[in-house]
Amino acid sequence: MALSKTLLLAIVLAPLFGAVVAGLFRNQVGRVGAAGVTIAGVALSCVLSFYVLYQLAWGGAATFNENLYTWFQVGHYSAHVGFMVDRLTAMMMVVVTFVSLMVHIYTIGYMAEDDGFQRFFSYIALFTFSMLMLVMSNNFLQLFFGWEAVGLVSYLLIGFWFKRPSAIFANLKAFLVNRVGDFGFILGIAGVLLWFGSLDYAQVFAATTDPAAATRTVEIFAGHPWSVATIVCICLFIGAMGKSAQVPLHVWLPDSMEGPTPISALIHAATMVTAGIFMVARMSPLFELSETALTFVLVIGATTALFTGLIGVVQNDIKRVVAYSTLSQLGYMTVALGVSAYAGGVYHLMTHAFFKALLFLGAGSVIVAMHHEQDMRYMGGLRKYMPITWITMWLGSLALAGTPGFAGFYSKDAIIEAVGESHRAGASYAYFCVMAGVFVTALYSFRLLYMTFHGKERFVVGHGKHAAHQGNDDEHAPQEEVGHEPGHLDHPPHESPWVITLPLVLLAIPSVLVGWTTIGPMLFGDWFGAAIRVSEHNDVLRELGHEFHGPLAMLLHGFTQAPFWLAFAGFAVATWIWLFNPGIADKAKQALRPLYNVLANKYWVDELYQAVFARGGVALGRGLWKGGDVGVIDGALVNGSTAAVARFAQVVRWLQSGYLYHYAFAMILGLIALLGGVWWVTHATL
Amino acid sequence: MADFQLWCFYAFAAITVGAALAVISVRNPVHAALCLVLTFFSTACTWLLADAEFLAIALVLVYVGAVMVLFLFVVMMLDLDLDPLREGFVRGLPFGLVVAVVMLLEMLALIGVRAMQIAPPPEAAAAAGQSNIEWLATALFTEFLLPFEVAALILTVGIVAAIPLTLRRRAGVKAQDVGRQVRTNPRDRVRVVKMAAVKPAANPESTTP
Amino acid sequence: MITLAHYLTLGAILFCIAVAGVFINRKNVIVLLMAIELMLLAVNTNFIAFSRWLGDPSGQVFVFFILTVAAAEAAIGLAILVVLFRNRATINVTEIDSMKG
Amino acid sequence: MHLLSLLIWLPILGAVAVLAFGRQANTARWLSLAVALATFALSIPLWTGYVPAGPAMQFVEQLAWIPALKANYALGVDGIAIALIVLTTFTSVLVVIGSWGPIDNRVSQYMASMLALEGLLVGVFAATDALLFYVFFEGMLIPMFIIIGIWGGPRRVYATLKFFIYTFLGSIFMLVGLIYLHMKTGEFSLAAFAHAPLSTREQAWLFFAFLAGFAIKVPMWPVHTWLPDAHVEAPTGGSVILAAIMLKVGGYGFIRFSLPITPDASQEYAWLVIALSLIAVIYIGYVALVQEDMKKLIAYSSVAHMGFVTLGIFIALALVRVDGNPDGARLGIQGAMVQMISHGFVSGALFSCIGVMYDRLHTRMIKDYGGVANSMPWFAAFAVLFAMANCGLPGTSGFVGEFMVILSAFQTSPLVALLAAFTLIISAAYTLWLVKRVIFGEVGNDKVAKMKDLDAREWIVLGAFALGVLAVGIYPKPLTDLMEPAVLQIVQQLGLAKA
Repeated sequence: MALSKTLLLAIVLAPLFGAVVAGLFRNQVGRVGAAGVTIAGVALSCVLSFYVLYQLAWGGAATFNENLYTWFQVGHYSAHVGFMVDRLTAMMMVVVTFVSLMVHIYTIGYMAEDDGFQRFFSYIALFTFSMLMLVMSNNFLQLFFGWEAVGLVSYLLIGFWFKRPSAIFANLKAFLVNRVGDFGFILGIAGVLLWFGSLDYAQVFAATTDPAAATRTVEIFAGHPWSVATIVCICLFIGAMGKSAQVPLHVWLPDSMEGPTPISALIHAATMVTAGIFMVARMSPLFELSETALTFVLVIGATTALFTGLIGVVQNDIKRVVAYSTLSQLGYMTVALGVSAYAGGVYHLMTHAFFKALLFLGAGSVIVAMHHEQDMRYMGGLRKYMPITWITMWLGSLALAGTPGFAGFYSKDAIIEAVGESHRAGASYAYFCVMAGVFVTALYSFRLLYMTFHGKERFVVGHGKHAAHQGNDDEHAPQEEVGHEPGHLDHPPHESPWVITLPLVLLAIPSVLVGWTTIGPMLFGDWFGAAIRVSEHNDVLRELGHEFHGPLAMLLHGFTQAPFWLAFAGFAVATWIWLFNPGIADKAKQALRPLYNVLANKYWVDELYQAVFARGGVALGRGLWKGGDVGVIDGALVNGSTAAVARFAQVVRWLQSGYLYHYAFAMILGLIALLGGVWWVTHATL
Repeated sequence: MADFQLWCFYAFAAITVGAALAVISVRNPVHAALCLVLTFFSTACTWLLADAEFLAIALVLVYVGAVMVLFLFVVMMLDLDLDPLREGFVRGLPFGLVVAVVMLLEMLALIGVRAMQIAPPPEAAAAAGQSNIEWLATALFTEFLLPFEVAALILTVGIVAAIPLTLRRRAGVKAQDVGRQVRTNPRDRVRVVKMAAVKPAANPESTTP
Repeated sequence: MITLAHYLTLGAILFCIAVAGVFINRKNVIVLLMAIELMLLAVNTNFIAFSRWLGDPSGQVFVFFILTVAAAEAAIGLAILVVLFRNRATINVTEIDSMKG
Repeated sequence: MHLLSLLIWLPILGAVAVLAFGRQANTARWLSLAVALATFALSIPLWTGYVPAGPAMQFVEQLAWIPALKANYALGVDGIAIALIVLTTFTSVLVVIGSWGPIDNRVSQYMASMLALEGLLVGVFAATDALLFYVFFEGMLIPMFIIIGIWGGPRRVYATLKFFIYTFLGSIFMLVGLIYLHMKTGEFSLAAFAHAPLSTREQAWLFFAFLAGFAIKVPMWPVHTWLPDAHVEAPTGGSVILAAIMLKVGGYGFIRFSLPITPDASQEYAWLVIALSLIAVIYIGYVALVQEDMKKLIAYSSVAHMGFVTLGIFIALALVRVDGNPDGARLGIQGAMVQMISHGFVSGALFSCIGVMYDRLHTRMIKDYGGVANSMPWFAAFAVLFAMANCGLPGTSGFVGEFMVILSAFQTSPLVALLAAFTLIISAAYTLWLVKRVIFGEVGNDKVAKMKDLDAREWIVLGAFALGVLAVGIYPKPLTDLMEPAVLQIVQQLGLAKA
């Protein structure tokens, strides 16, 4: 059965409708109305997305590709708005709408006491709309629209609590760093137009089969022909680096944790940040044309995977640990893209979306229980207060660490194997990074679990000093109360309400099971069909597919492989240090002080950017303004010419004595001169 | 006959020049104005010799009759202190003479006095069988009609402009203004005020001494 | 026989006398105005002479206009003079320099 | 039907009527609103009645004006002019509404100046006779001079003089060029100018004469310094008209004069204009970043955005003549035009926003604000929307023009496109930094806390701008289709060498 345009429009527009109602009529619909209308919209989208997936996978529906309307048409250049839905898109739609629905439900509980309740629902529904526009696009223009729109919503949501200076700093930073990526992205799009004369996926991908396409060159600086394929792909990937927070454009993601936790789960873990991965997978026909660009992707991804993970080990803020783990996992996905294992990247994207959303929402649950205390040093022993959160977090962490059988195991192992198979330049570096990354992942994951749920309670309950403060808590409930000392709780922590735990449970299920059930068709089968195109000699996944004998065999095989033992080592070290010998951590910190400083300061990248780009930009601007505009142009040229005229006038004004007879003299002298001149001329010529 | 005209011309020209010199050199402005009258008059005579009868008469009538009388009137009306006005007369004299002489020489050189010893052609008006006035009027009222009208306009504007320039209203002049007297209205003079009737309050404290 | 040169010379002499008058009477506005009238007279004489010698009425028409404008100028000039004297109690040109730049 | 004449003279006569009958402030306001609305309503048939397949110039009117010079009162519009005329009449209505409360002295004179300005601006866009164009071009300086000079801020005298002399200086050169062309052709019709054979040397002189006139108007770097001063001193309505429409006259002039009359010289010196445009985008972007006065910041951002207009227009020459890619050139010119229309909406809206804040606190300094979103949530929503449009976010009009120009530039020179694309970063930096400091954050001071949210009139103004911004951003095709025949004709003309 074919997919209809109406159906797809309904999927996209239902969340938008919810967003508009909740946003513009927030006072009319109230809290319940806003939550209801957006959840209904997203739920409808979700159900329909599952239906679309079902139709494409089992119902035999063909790929949908149709334009809705023409955006502009100038000569043979045109841009449209339209949908292309194949299995890759359908998978993304399901992930996006499902996680979004979970987050919507979770938000009812998490934001219950916040003033901006309706605004928040409006934003996340708007985000769902934007993300769907991004993944369902059939052309580069709409891709860019969705790309920037999710950036906008991310900006608004990071700065949701706009009174916090740190939040509005973080959202500005996030938007600007993303803009650096978009800068490359828009050039990449312009390059695609130069290369193929079209912005339409179908036409562009059809044209890539032309052998001339790969060898075309362009001269950016006269006399130096560069490969168009490489330039375009690197430009596009710069866009992905911004959105998917790859080194060196990763700096915004940890700061984005200033936003409320639900959006950290939805936007900064599960969906938006994976848009870059999705985009590169979508553009696989282009990337396959440039070995150089893929190497670039590989090296960037590998660097991100290892080095951001390392930072996670020394973080104390529970959300930041998860954020760095997200960075690291995004690096894994990018590595997969870099070795042409696009399906592997996308597959990890999907499993990661489930377990990372779970981890974030779990972290959020902990934060709610701790009255918005995020520092793990003041937690510990929470397992007996909040068992559901504890168990689901464990499941999520096991999946993250790649424990055989869990979803993360299948996707991550496949990536590592694929890197091992690849012969691309930089593959050995990448292989080292991803292997080391496995150890690091396990280390910070279990560190988080132990510090939060196990060990001694490091908080104090029943602090009387602020008891009176409870009454007007509503005004700024989610923020840290002024004067609240860390680690002091007014009430003992307790398990969160069902609207919070239900999404945790619902997300835990796919975190455990989704790998087992889907690895066969998605990774080694022909699930993605024509959506992902890999050249014959690059196809590492097909190589792996020869050795793949079902998920169970892979599971058993996994126990004999290095990644498992590395992960186990990480688990063991974490257990030893943070569960049994909490003092060792501090001793290690003392012993490895320089290393610790490097990690705790995040390699000083933030400071560098702050100094060079932020302060440097302001200084440059001030110099150009005061020196160029005010000094040279206005001072010397504009006002300078006025001053020159004035000075000249000062000199000649004495001629205007005001005495009539002076003027008369002047006239007569002029007359004499004139007569003399005429006389001289007539007699000289005669 | 021709020589008689020439001698007449010399005589009128001499009087003209002499009177003109007197205009610029006499102490008293009244005398200067009278000398100017003489200059105009004798110049009019030379114009007659050039067969410009109408303009000669017009010069006498308009200038001598109207403009110069105006000059005299103004000069006499203003109570002038003449001494400061004569200052610098002697100082300016040499320079003025030099300038005037240089200019005269230049002009004469340009005129080419010797080269222009041309006898007058037969008079155009007589040749056309017209009087000088007809001859002039034909040109004035056909070819130069628009400038003529403009000239009339200029004169009108001149008259109108001269009046407000010199008009002034003195403060404190005691004179009847009949128009104002007629326009008066009793309502402007007497104001009838309506007031609420107020009973004197029976104030025991004020009544007690 | 009167020639063109006679008239032109007379005009030139009159004009130069007027110029000299402007120079030596630089303080007395009334005499200055008279000198200007003299200049106009010199110019008129030239016009009439040329009109006669060229047989063209335009010269005389011009004289007519000059007389008109000169009359107007005299009227306005004297009016200004009267106002000036009334306001400053002097017609001394050296004391009138409000147009100084 | 003399629709164009009506559009020009109705506001001007309306201005006279407002002066005559507007002794009461409210009478003046309602009368001006009626005139502005009527003019806007009359401009709609221009768009609907335009026949894309028809002749280049439509709604033509012609009357002998100065027969001795063969100068005619000749009017006519193509798609480009229609778009700008509708923008003018639309913005004028909003300016009248927006000035309702803030202007409270000499209301009738203010409104009359605005209406007169509207009529003259329509005249500039509708004139097909160079002398008539010039008269309107200069004439519109007068009402603007009055508006800034009377209702302006403390340094208004300096600002008006600078504004006037700067623009006047440029247009004098243009006048000389026009007179030269008149001597060549014997008439003043633009069509005749376009077909006049001109040597390369003549074209070069004329090109620079036009450049002087229009570059100052746009304004391009380095002759832009009048704009920030004029904006800072102008009242809100004046700033809106200045940014939204008057700057467009410069871009329009390049398209109407420089390209058709001096194509060879334009090609020869396109590098110069492109370089200046790129400097405008980057240099001015940095300058905007450090401004302390909100109006100055937006004024500098206007200069940067107008850089895209000149870039789009002049990149077309290389595309047509060197690369033989006329479609790319059309994309560039379309991009420039859409950018002009969009900038009309966005800058008008941003200046209106600043006006809304200024009416409450009587300061434009960034440091006097902070956390406005707390007391004015609806205003904050609008402000963020317009700020995003200013950064060129897709879905808003600001994106369309920049996108098209970057696409077009990349077709001939990726390096130019690369430098132009810097705007993505810089414009976001200065705009959002402004938003951060003014809109977001803790309430800056007690005065901010007491600010009242938008009233009905401000709602109408900002809402109308928002509709324009979103409509062009989401569905620009009607706009580009309207202008397409005119752009096509210009590009075809560019293909033919004149010398």
